[in-house]
Amino acid sequence: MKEYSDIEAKQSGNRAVLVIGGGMGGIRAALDLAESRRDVVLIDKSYSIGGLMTRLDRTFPTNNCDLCTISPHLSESGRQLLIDLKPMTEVEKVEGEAGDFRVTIKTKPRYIDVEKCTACGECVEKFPDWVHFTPGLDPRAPTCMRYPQATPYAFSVDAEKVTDFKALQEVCRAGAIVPEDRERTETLSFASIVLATGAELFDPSVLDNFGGGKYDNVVTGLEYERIMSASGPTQGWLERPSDRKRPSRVAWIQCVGSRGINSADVPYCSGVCCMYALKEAIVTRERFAEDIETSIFYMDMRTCGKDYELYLNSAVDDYGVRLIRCRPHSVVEDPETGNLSITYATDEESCHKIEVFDMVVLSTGFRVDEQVLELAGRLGIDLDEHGFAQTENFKPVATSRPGIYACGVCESPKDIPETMIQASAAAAEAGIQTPPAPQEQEEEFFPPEKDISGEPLRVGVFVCDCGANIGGVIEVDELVRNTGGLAGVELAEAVGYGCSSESINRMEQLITAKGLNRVVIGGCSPRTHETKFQDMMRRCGLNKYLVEIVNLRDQDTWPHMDQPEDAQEKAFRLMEMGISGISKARPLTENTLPINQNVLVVGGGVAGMNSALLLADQGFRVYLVEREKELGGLARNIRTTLEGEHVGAYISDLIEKVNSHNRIQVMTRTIIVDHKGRPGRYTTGIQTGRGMHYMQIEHGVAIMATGALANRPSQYLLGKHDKVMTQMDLDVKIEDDPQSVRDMDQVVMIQCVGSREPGNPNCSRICCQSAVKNALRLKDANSEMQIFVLYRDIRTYGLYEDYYREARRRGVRFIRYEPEKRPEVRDAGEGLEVGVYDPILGLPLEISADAVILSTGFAADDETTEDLSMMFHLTRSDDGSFLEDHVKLRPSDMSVPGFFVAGTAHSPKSIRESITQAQAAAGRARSLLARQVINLGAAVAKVDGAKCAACLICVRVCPFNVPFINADGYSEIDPALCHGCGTCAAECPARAIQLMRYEDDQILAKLEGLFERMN
Amino acid sequence: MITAVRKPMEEIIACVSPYDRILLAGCNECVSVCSVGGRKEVSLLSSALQMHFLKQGKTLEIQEVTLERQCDPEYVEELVNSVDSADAVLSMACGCGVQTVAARFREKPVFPAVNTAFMGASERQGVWSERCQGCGDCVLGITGGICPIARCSKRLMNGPCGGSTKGKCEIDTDIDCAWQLIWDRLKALGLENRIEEIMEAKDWRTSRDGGPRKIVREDLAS
Amino acid sequence: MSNTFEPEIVAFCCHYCAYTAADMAGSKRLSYPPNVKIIRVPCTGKVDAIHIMKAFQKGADGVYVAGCLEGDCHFKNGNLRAARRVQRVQALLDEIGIDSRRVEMITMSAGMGERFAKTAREFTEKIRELGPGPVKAAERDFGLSAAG
Amino acid sequence: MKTESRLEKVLASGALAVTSECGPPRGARPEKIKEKAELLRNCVDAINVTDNQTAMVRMSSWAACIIIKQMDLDPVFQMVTRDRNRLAMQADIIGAYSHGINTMLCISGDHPHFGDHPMAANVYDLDSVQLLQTAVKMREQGVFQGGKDIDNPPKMFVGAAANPFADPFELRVLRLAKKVRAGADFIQTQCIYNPDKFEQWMEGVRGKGLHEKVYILAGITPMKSAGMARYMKNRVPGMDVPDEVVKRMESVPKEKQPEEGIKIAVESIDRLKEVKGVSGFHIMAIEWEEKVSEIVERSGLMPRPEV
Repeated sequence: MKEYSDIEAKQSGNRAVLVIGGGMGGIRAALDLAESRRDVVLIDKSYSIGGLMTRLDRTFPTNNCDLCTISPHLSESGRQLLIDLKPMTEVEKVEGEAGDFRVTIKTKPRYIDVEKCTACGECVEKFPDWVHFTPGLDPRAPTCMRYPQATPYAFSVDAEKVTDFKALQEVCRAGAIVPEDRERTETLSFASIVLATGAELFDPSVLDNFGGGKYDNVVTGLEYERIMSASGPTQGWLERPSDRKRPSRVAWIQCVGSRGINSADVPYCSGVCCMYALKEAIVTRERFAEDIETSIFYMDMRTCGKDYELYLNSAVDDYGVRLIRCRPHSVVEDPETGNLSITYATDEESCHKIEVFDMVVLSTGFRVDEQVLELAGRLGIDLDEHGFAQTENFKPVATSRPGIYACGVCESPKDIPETMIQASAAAAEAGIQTPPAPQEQEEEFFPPEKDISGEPLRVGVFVCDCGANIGGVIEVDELVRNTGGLAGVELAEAVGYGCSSESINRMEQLITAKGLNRVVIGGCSPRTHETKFQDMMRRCGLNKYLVEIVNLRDQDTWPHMDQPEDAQEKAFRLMEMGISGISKARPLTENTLPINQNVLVVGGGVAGMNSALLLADQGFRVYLVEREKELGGLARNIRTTLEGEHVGAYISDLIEKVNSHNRIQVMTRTIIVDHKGRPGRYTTGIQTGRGMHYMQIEHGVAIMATGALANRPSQYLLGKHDKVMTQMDLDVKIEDDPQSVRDMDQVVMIQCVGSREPGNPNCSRICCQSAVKNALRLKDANSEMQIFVLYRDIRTYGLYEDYYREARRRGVRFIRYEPEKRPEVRDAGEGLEVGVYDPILGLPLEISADAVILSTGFAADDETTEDLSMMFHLTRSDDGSFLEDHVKLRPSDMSVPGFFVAGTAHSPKSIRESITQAQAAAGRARSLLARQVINLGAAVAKVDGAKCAACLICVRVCPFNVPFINADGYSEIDPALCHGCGTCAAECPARAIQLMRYEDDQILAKLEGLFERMN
Repeated sequence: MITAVRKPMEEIIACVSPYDRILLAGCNECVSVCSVGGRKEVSLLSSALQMHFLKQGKTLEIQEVTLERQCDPEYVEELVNSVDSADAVLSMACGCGVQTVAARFREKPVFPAVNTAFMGASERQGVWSERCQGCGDCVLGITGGICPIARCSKRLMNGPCGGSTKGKCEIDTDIDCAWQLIWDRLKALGLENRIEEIMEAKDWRTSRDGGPRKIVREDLAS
Repeated sequence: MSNTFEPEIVAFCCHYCAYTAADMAGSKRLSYPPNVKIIRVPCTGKVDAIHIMKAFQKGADGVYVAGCLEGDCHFKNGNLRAARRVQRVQALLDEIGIDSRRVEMITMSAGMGERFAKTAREFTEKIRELGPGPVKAAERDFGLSAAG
Repeated sequence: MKTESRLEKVLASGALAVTSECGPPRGARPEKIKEKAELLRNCVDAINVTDNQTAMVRMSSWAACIIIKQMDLDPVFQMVTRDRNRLAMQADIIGAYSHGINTMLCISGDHPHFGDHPMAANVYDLDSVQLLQTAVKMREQGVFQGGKDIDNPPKMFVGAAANPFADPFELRVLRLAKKVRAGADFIQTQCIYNPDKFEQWMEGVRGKGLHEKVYILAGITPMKSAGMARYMKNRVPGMDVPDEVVKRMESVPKEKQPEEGIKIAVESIDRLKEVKGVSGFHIMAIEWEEKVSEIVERSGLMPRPEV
């Protein structure tokens, strides 16, 4: 593409990007960069990557088990050839500048050869103190792996403790112990650096009042996760540490170590604790026992993420989680019973109350890791007063040093989706300085495929125990024995954690050694791990469709865990099914199509423009369509951010850049009228300009950045009294008419107007910050001004908490109200009268106000998203915003391949957050475009012309109008267009159509296998 | 195309019950197209019969064969080998096919598994309707391409009877009044006056009334 | 065969909804009878009437087809076609004297783990009441085994 | 005069003709047909005898005609093309004529679907128009439809039916024209409850001058009850019963409804008398023959002219 030329100028030949930190953020960033064909070096100071999330049990709001959702990503990062993974490695120093950094990294000795170590555990068996041990609660020696699917899969030795290396070497049959292993230092050059070092969790033992680290049954949120986790110390059985009994009353205490309540606390809000406490409470009741009492002691419920408010409501309404708004004073243990009594006082009655619980969970938040502070010094980047990487609102992932980007919790406290978005954004930015690597063919990754036609059937059967998940319920060995005897089975083996690198290597060896030509894996769901095992096949030179995953875990040992015998029987039957099914499988070739390299961006607001610029800067042609007559969107009505940056200037500069960009075609006054095509090759019809001229845009990806509406509910006299206005109105007034503002003596702000209520149940996220922002600006204008903020929960999440504290310090009065007792705003001629009930004073207040400011927040642009989702077949959330593909791991991707979402079209966001997601969406789009071709899979319908009666039934029933009767007079199905639903195959009266991978004989073979012994 | 519908299982079961080994013959022509006698239906019927008899305590052997066309002796010849190992033939072809098979294998009982219905056209997926009665003297040229013989319940040749209501036939509101269709079509063609010409009493000799019909093409026949 | 009758049930589940719902049921540890064995298909639109018939012929006592909720089919209308096919099989079964309640069409969304477990329980119970299917009945009554 | 038909004479005299009908019994009960016919003596000029009406098996039309003829009354021999092929029909025409039956009506007849032998083959070797042609041809040219000479050809006064209300309406006049062209001498229409639509049809008829080529007898059927009105409206194809008529029947108590039905019949006769081109009335009092004389009386059509 010649358009590259002018970019390459500012790009050094250096392609590599350094990613520091192997947590979710780091992995996401590394994957994005690798997918967009940038070389990546991923380092982590720990001995295996995965970070915090791998220690969680399930994640809100989907309550999925994360090991299952994340491990494919981890193994993916292992697979990506462009990623060089370096555990136990840290940065020494960084020289040079953006585009040409020279980074010295130091890798600690592991004393174990990762390639050789089979994690048999013998070493720890013998010398527990010498070998690394999992921190926290996990008593499962032997393993130093934080979680079962650890990457890489190996131990590490604590050399200081080792007194006799010989002895250690003797126990290791694999000969993996390397006493002479030494620390290695190397200097590599990088174009850019992504910092994703995350943070530590607060250790509550420094607090004396809650008994953290003192009482057995007081645990941190993370420890509680481990207790519930299937891979945890109790294999997912909920028991309290003191007596291994199932607790019947569990309490959570929020903000432990955060929001500056205690001396040892950090001032900021950790942003995740409210949701994880709710999740833990819900899962406790959902999975363990309805009758376990769950109570949460909190100050403000900060459920301000996408659909989080619904999650809060269902916790209370559906799961009966009890919420107590207060600051608990102390936790005291009864030494006899190990029970714990919590002393607390609520706003309503000031007298102290005492309640007894079996178990107390301390919701501890994030702490900046001391080592990261040093690292920041070595990187030469500024940190804020809390020790988080300093960034700007309009450059949300750029640190103070050009070419170094930050994402995840090391930038500020945030949850997984936020981290994933920021990671993709950082990757997107970091990738700009580096041209993509030349396109390798997948064949280069894998050996050529063997021709197995004519070979006798040699099926290999491998059964995972998935830790306790399978092995804890059924006798894996017995299953292996029984399946070993089945027809066509060459060998059967138990492989522990089948998805672990070690087991995979073992299987690969066996496949090659025994010349297996079909493989059946008894493990977890093919939905999560199929790709992984298909890659395994390909590495063995076998077609990826010659492996069958039998879903022993999700569909046998999990649901039937309490009927082990039946589960055993069923497992065998399922294996028989899989074996006879795969026996009929044929090697299949996949269809690929080149991806159109153009980009369609829908919506010309902050998000849309940022995505457009980022992609255009990298040589892609971008079509930016905007419904309005000018660019800018909602942000045009915003003057400043909470931190005080000037939004107006930013927007006009952005618009200028976009309009003058030679690769962006801006089309205002434009609507989308039709859409067709397949992933990678879309054609979208638009009508543009005054004349509504029709034209068609060919594009490979699309970014939905259609924004949201500024909510203006007709409540509290809004629109009826000129002294009642929204925060947005006020923001403008302060800027444009300062005098009138200065003259105000008393101002009342009302929060959650039109949000968190029926019709718009979600939290608008930004209102609390805007209220605080404007309150402070009013104080600047007139320090004497009396400001009352009537709120339900103050949700100044993360670092915004500072401004909340500041506002309180400067005398802004925050008065809470319950939705049942809403404030009243009455017309008092010139001014207004506001009535509200103060729960602390316990009496109604009357406030006369010169102005009433309503925090009205956002409303989803239901009409627009509905039209577009119809046209593009996209999914939406109930509130009418666009729905992402995976709320945790793919927050900017949409369900239709090649479609991405950014900004408030996804959920309420600050400008900063919109920009971040815009960059993320652009980055994800770039990754997809970098693939050049899109894989359409192999499960397509094929017609046997000899059998076809040309009856047209397939032509008529195909939901996508693909089949046609060709010149030779029989039906033909273009594999590039076939979606692979198989409807035609099922309807064909001549049985002339087969859906590859699901051929009739394969399905019948499965049935035969299933009923083997009956026939 | 020739359309057909499967006979009630009861009837089919009655036919085959005396036998232990059945040759089930489908046809890949018309009956496949109208989803009644192709490979798919053959396997379905086979499976259904076997299960039925299994319930009766009898294992019924069924060979499934689907011929390209059962109304051509050459194709029927393909049954030669399989037919010996069967006590009877169950054909899912139209009457023509069944008879061709019966004619070829005189010593074997042959049963129809479908009722041959009519010469029809498919209106849409799964819907077929009668279009032609093979009267042997086509009047479509006069009646604007709609046949009153096949499509008027009374085969009226000179316009609609008094029962035509809102374009539908008096015997069933699902049936279009052929004469309404003809009238609309003639109007569209600007040939209204056609309707006034009396169509004389029809000579039915060319149709079935003239006795079984036969076509002999001297130029082709051997 | 043991005198206590344990039904054999085949469930054809579409990849996008029912199969995922089954996984969901598993991950939530929702228990349902192990009698249900799942065969994964891309879409219930792929489930051929003959597959259902063969399942019975091979020894199933009950079969159900589980797809996406109406209007949610990943392939537009595969689930609706499947539903009609199931009806046809039901009619055919009735004709040959096999209780048509032995086959059923069920719909659910990917998130409905509870529904998957519930329907699995209910269906199994129903079949348990209906007793052995054609093959097992023949085995019991005549010592015959299935053909085809 | 083309024929000996009394009906033809009355019509030729310019007087408004009146015909009625009676359905033969469903069994060998000659007395039944006699009773019915007797009720019509002196109040009508001719009595239609239906032919397996509504596709139900009854005493054959021509046999019943003979009985009526023997009572010295004038039957109109109805013949449907549904049940017989052209041989049988021509044979019956000759047979009937040999018994002095000189007036006939050619119709296609209801489809067997409606009757008690839905499984019967429906012949329709000829349609009504072609039967008309055949009967006229036998009279005028003295030959059979097949072309061979007839030894003393039957001279039938040949009528046909017309339904002004069936669809497509625009075809209804053309259809009449066709029957006229085929040689119809008189027309008996479907019973009329919607005079406006009938007059609209008559306009078309006059427009083509058909009223001068053929005698048109307007069909009248008195309704016994609101139930019958509803039935006719909803169930009988090609029947046009406006809502107000049904309402009117419903508006009166059950026991008064028969009287109301008669009133309506009389009123419509009075109105249709004034319509140019109407040459008489065909009163079809289904299983209610006893009321015909009253209707004729009250419509001032008595006494019937002597011809």
